[in-house]
Amino acid sequence: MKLIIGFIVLWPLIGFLFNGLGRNIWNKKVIAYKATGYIVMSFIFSILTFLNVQSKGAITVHYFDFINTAGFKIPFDLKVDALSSLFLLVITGVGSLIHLYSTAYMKDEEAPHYARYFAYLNLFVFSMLLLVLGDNYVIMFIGWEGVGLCSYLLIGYWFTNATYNYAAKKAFIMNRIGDLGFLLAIFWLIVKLGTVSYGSVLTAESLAKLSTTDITAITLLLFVGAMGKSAQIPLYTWLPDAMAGPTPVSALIHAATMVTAGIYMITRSNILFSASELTQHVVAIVGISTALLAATIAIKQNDIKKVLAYSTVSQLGYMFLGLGVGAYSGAVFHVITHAFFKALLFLGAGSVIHAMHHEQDIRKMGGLKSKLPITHITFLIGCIAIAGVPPFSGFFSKDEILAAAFAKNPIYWGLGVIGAAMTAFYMFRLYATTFLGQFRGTDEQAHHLHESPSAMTLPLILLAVASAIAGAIGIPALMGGNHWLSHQLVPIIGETKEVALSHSTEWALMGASVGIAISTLLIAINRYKRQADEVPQTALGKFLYNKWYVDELYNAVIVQPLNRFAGFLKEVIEKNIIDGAVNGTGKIVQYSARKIRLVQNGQVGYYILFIVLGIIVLFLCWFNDITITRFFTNLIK
Amino acid sequence: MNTLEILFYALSAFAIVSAVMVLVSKNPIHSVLWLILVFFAISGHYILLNAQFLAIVNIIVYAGAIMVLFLFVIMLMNVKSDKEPQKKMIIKFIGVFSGGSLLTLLIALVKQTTQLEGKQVLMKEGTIGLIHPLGKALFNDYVLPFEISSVLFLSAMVGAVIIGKK
Amino acid sequence: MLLLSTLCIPFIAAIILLFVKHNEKANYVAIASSGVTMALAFNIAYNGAANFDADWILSINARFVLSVDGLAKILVLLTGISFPAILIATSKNEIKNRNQFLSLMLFTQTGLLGVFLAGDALLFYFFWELALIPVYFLCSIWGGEKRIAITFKFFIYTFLGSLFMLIGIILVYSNTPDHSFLIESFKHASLTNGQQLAAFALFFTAFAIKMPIFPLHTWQPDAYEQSPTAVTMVLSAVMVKMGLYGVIRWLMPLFPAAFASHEKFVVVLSLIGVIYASFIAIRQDDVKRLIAYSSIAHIGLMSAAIFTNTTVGMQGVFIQLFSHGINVLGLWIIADVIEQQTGTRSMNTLGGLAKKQPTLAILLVGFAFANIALPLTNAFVGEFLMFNAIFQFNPWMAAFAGVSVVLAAIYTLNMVQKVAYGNVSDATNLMQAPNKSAQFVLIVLLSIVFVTGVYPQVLFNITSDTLQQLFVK
Amino acid sequence: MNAIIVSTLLGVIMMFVSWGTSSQKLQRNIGLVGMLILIAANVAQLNGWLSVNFDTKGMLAFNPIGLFVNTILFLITFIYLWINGEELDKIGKHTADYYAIFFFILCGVSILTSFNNLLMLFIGIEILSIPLYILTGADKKNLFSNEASLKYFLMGSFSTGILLLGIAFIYGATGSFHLTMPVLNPVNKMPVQHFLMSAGLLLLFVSMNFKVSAAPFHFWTPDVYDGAPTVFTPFMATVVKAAGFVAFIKVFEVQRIAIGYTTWIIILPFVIISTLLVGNITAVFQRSVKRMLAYSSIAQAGFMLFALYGNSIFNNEALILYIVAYSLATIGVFAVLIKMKDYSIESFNGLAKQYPVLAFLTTLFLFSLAGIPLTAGFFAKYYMLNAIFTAGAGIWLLIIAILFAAVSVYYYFKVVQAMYFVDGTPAIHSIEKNYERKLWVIAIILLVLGVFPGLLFNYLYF
Amino acid sequence: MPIQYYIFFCLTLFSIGVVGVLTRRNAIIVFMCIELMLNAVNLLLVAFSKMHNGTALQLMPGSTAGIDAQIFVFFIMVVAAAEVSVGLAIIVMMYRNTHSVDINFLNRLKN
Repeated sequence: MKLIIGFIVLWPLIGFLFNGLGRNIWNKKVIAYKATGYIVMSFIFSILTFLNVQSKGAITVHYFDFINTAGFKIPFDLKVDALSSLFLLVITGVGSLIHLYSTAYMKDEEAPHYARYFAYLNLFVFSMLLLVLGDNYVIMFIGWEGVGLCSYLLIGYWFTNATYNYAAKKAFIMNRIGDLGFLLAIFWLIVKLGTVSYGSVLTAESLAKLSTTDITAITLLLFVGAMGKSAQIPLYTWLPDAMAGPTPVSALIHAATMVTAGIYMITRSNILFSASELTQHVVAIVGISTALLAATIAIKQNDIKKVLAYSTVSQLGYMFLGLGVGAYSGAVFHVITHAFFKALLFLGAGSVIHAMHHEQDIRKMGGLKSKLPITHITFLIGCIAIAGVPPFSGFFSKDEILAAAFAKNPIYWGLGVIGAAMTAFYMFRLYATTFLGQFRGTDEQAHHLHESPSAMTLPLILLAVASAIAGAIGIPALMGGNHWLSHQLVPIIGETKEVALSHSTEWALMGASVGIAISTLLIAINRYKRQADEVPQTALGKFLYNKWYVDELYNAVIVQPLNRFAGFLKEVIEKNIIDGAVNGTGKIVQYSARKIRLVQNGQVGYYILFIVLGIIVLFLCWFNDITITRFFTNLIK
Repeated sequence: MNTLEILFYALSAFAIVSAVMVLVSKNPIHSVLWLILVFFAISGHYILLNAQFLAIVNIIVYAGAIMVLFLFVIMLMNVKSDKEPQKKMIIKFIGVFSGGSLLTLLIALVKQTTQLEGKQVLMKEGTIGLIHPLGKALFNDYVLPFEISSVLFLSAMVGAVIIGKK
Repeated sequence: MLLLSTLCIPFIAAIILLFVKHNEKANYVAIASSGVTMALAFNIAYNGAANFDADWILSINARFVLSVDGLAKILVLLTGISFPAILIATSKNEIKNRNQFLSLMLFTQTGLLGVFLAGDALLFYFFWELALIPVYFLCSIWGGEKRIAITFKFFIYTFLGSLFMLIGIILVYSNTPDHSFLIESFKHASLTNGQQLAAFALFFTAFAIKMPIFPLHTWQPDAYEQSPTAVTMVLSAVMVKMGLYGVIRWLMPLFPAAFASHEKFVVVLSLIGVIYASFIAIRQDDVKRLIAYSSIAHIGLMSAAIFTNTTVGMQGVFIQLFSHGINVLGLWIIADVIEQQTGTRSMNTLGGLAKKQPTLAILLVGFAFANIALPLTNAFVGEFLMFNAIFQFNPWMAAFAGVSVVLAAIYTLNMVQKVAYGNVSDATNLMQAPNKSAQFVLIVLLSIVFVTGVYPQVLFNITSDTLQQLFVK
Repeated sequence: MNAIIVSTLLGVIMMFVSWGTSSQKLQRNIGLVGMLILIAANVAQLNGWLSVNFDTKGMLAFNPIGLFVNTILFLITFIYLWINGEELDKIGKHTADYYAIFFFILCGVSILTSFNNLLMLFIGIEILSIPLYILTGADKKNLFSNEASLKYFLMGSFSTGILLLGIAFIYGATGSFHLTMPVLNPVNKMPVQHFLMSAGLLLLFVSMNFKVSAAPFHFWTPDVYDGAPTVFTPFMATVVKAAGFVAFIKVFEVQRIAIGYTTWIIILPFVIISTLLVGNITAVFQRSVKRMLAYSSIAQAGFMLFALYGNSIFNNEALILYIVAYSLATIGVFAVLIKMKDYSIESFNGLAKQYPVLAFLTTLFLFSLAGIPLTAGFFAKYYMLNAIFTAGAGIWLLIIAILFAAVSVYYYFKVVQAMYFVDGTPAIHSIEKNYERKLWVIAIILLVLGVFPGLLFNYLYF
Repeated sequence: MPIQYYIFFCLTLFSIGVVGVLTRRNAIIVFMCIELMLNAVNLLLVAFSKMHNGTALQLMPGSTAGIDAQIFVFFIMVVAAAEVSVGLAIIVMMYRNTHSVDINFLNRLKN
């Protein structure tokens, strides 16, 4: 077992080294096969592990001591339990599909860069696996920063483009801010508990050791980390920009896996979070407000990937809402389903973009329904799934979260439903403008329009199926299902408290949300199936179109002032004050030199006069023996 | 007030006056002559103190040899009295002032010296000033310095040669 | 004996070099000697070495004592590794009178090794200065256009600092029971509180200037910028460690009371320096200055960690002493290759390195991320432990210092972006065939970065024993 | 005793050599041989092999330290003459006479290292000074030389006046010229407060300060060192000054308590600090290396004055080491300087290119003056600081000292920079290998003492 | 005759000498003033010698205490003579070159 688990992590690493070092050696075929093959391998191993966990329960394996010194040690342990094994499947599964997809999508790149791309991708999978498999927060943190690195590298994959690099940098730095919080939380744990292994931290007795302030602080700091990684307010702005990366990357990293790391981390440490009322409220509020904010923005975006990006942010908001209201299983459920349908949507978008020769503006599309049948169908399924229309997967997961939210506080539910409605609206706005109506692009684009190769469509189909049926793993008791997932997660999150709602209310809520969702999506369809919407004129429209001017705000309030501050330090403090003091001393010496030497004026008369005066001074010194010497002796003694 | 005291005061006054004259007289030659008078006065003091040997030597060496040497040199360069420029008044004043303050300091200090209270100087008695004991002392205890001072003269001689030779 | 030979080999080689006029031969001699030194250094680090003890100056009872503890081992190892690396990496550079250059370099190495090995205060001071003087000449002769004034400032600054230390040595020496300079008898010196405070201040001034700690740092960026890069490497990879070494080996054990009473002061000072330097680094356009300021920030963090006076922090520092040396060395070598080939250090005129020389760009990215302490690089281990220590010391300070983590990311990525990415600029276009020897060194260093980053125990094992001794109170 | 007699005899002999032979080379060699004889004679007495002794009636008292200093100073003089021999000939036609004068001066030196009576102090100082007036003025056609010698003479004799007044006061107080222990108050073991005595000692202090050119009595130094023929300056700045210091210490190591300890620890730091200040600060601005060295010699004197701070074996060690380090380095630097066409710093530009060895040697000498490790100068300074600290000086004094040491680095290194880092053609006369070899001797001594300063004292103890 | 009187008198002469040195510009006069100082000291020494001699005689008749001061004076005269010879030689040399003995013109060496 130890080996298998080890190799789940190692395969992608091998792939990374293989492609990274051999980037000038192998031809694209080899690269593609190897890269995908390694991920598939670790997918297979993951399945084995999963089954093993199913049968035998959680496993922790120790490899070596990462840090073992000065009385505290951080072992390099990996742990597979229900939660991580699920994530394993998602990561490696979706991962391998996306690798497959990429082989075709990236085929225009020349070999070395092709290799680089897959190397990054493999490295990402490696770090992600480390993140979910680590048995303590430090290993998690290693993966945590690792994925950040890979997302940086992949967003900036086309490195000659300055804006892409800027986006990459932005992503990394914002993640870093979050990571700082995470790091501080880890230190706090170390100081209080002396260990960071889940096994010893996430237990009742260690919980007892911590005061409420400790718990609140730790959880909040952890949440800051999650904010960064999972693009929550206020650290969400990097994710839309991250769409600069190749589309498969957006699908894998910025939709399916990396961005859900925050959810994984919080679910992992749910004991802590449940113990702090305050934090839960914060999480919930941040989550829901992110969901709404992103949704409103998504309504007015015209870049196909931007829309998806904001919808991702919004969906992540839902997950955090779920976490905030204690519906951990719901959150995880949504993670899984979202992984499927959002990956699907991105890949679909990718296929569209591929067909449109890297045209991303939906206003120049339209009527692709006939040209790209498979893409169209799968995309539609994705949209329905995300819109939360039964019986597609999105419905179940979202509904579970909403139900829990209602139980916690109806306002959450209300907002959630509004968000759901907007989701349905912008998704179908996107769908309609892209696939319905007639084609609005240039003729030669129209001439080249064609369905993508099978390497791209196959993942689409598989993911479509998955996002259609994935709901099955969490059919609520209400519908006669026995929520398999929540039973799965019992060892992690304990028995889900029975949602204290009568069935009738549940049905009512469900109906309401579904009804609203469907009606809005219909509105969206017939509003946009004819024409795309123009550059907005209304104030509100502009406001949304410009993403609430958040980037501008950050720039004005944070970036510029800091920049100016740095400039002030460099130009004024450093140059004039600190260095000035040093040089000033030298100047003083030279000045006094110029003055003192004038005493030596060449006149014997003066010299002798000075001698006489010197004698007088000495005598005076000695006369005032009594007075002066007291002073000096005190000085010397 | 016996004759000794009278002599003492007279000589002192005379010495001081002529010393001052050395400073104030414009013409260098006059200064030399005044200085010679000072030396005479001092020799007079020596005689008062019954140090005849020193008195004679003082007359011979200083008033005789040294001062004549000065005189020669001055005449040799015949520095005109009117030619000699004066220092600025302020400088002079500072000079006088600092000299005066030095004097006051020293005097104040001597006044404070308790050990000197009532110490008398032996006038016109005592034999130590005479040639006989001096000679004894010089060639017994002080023979080494006496010899070594010859080195001084030798070096001075060499020096004079080096400097003086064209 | 081993220690003595470690000291002598570079010294003798330096003297020989003065008479080897031929450039290539000179290179071989220098590299060979530094290679042997490295081998010995490894031997010392992992097998230890017996003390060397001989009479030196009887009249004041100063002895020629060489000894190693874990700390010294780490630094000797660093010195041993960095010198061949530097010499090989810069072996292609255009240097007039190469043999004199190399010989001075090796003299510097002698001085550095001496500082780390000396077990006698006077000897320590002696080598302390000896390490400085060759650097003065190296910088002033082979440096940039403003070299003379800048190097002179650097020299006077550090020289004055070390003179303070000299007074401190006199102060302690005259209070030692057996009037000797041995570190043991220094530890047992009977000092009144006032004296201890004074001595602490005197020693600390010297070390603080050397490290340097804000606000005594202004000599450093200029010196780094103006000196030939090979020397800059020595300065920032090894020489700044002298200050930290001094603090741990001499300041801490000698004046525990004064040390304890000044922890907060120094920690705060250092952390201010960290943030300050990071901010300034953001605004730098010159690659060398940027690295210089980032190095100031890192050093500041280390000194802060030392003064938290915690085992964890100290362990972190031990690791970081080594790691920072390796990382900054890598960065300098890259900067040097770029400057050599493009003739400029201004980041705005660079760009597109990844297209022109992919390998170098990859190495640059690697070291850049090591510089910002990404996990699984060596720096992470050290910084993790050090931040941990600062957090134990005072959470708020840790949070404050943590800002530097973000700032480091900002300026380092700025550099990477401007140098490596974007379209190929005219300057970058001038780059010819990649500098193989430099790349070889870089690859070796990078592998060290990752090996020690993934399995830091290799370094922990060296220092663990010293750590215990340091904290048996 | 040997030294005094032999040096006198040699002096006399040299006076007549110039009649015997007109070949300057021969005269020079006779002089050098004479030096060797002198050294041998002194060493003979130091080791008690052979010494002419008769009752000096307490005028002189010979102790190992004094004789040892004698030896050192003679050796330094020998090296000085050995290196500067040719240059000496260039000043007038009086080689033999110069040697005679040197021997007379050395006679004065050996008196000053062994006097036990203020009369001998007086005579010794005069024997030391009067020939120097002459040497300063030896370059007769050179107005600077003349001016220097006249200034030196006037101020020198003025300070003699002060010295004599001081001696008179002391005599008035004690009734004797011998350096006896001052009368102690039986109660508190402190000397009885005797104002006349103290005043006398103060005046003595002043004139001794004048001789060792300590501020504010230093004014003659820069002008005289600058104006005097370059070949003589190092001798004045080293041997003579060193002798002055030895005499200074001999007087005050016993008598200082008679001034009153508290007074002492006011006036001495006052003098020391002002000396360091004037010397170092003023040297910073000089363009002429010769004049810069003159000021630096004032600064070094300030450092040597520390030896008076306390009286312990450390002080003597420190002073001896300092004398050796400082004298040799100064002689070395001047030996290079004398080869320069003009003495401006610019004339050193690019010396390292043309004469690498010479440049290296000069650097070494300057390092020693600046007190950089590996040279004797470092240990000289170290011993000095250590000595005064043991003598109970406050740290503040040490800090002031090192601050000025740092300043001194500033101006010494200006020359180094000129030689190494500034391009240009040095304004220097051609140097033959032999000359460099001679300088190597100094350099090696400095280096050896810079690593093993103990060698110097082992002679004293073992 | 009390010793103070002699001391005061000698000090006065001495100070006059000092003042002369400070106020006159003619090198020779300056030198003469210095000689004046020396003479003042001589007289002071003799006075002291007689003082000590006086006190000694009261204890033990025929004592020659204080004689050394007079010897000292003798030596001072000797030295003074030597000094004068050299000094005047220097002054003459100076005069040869500059045709002046004005010390205010001795300012080629300065700063």
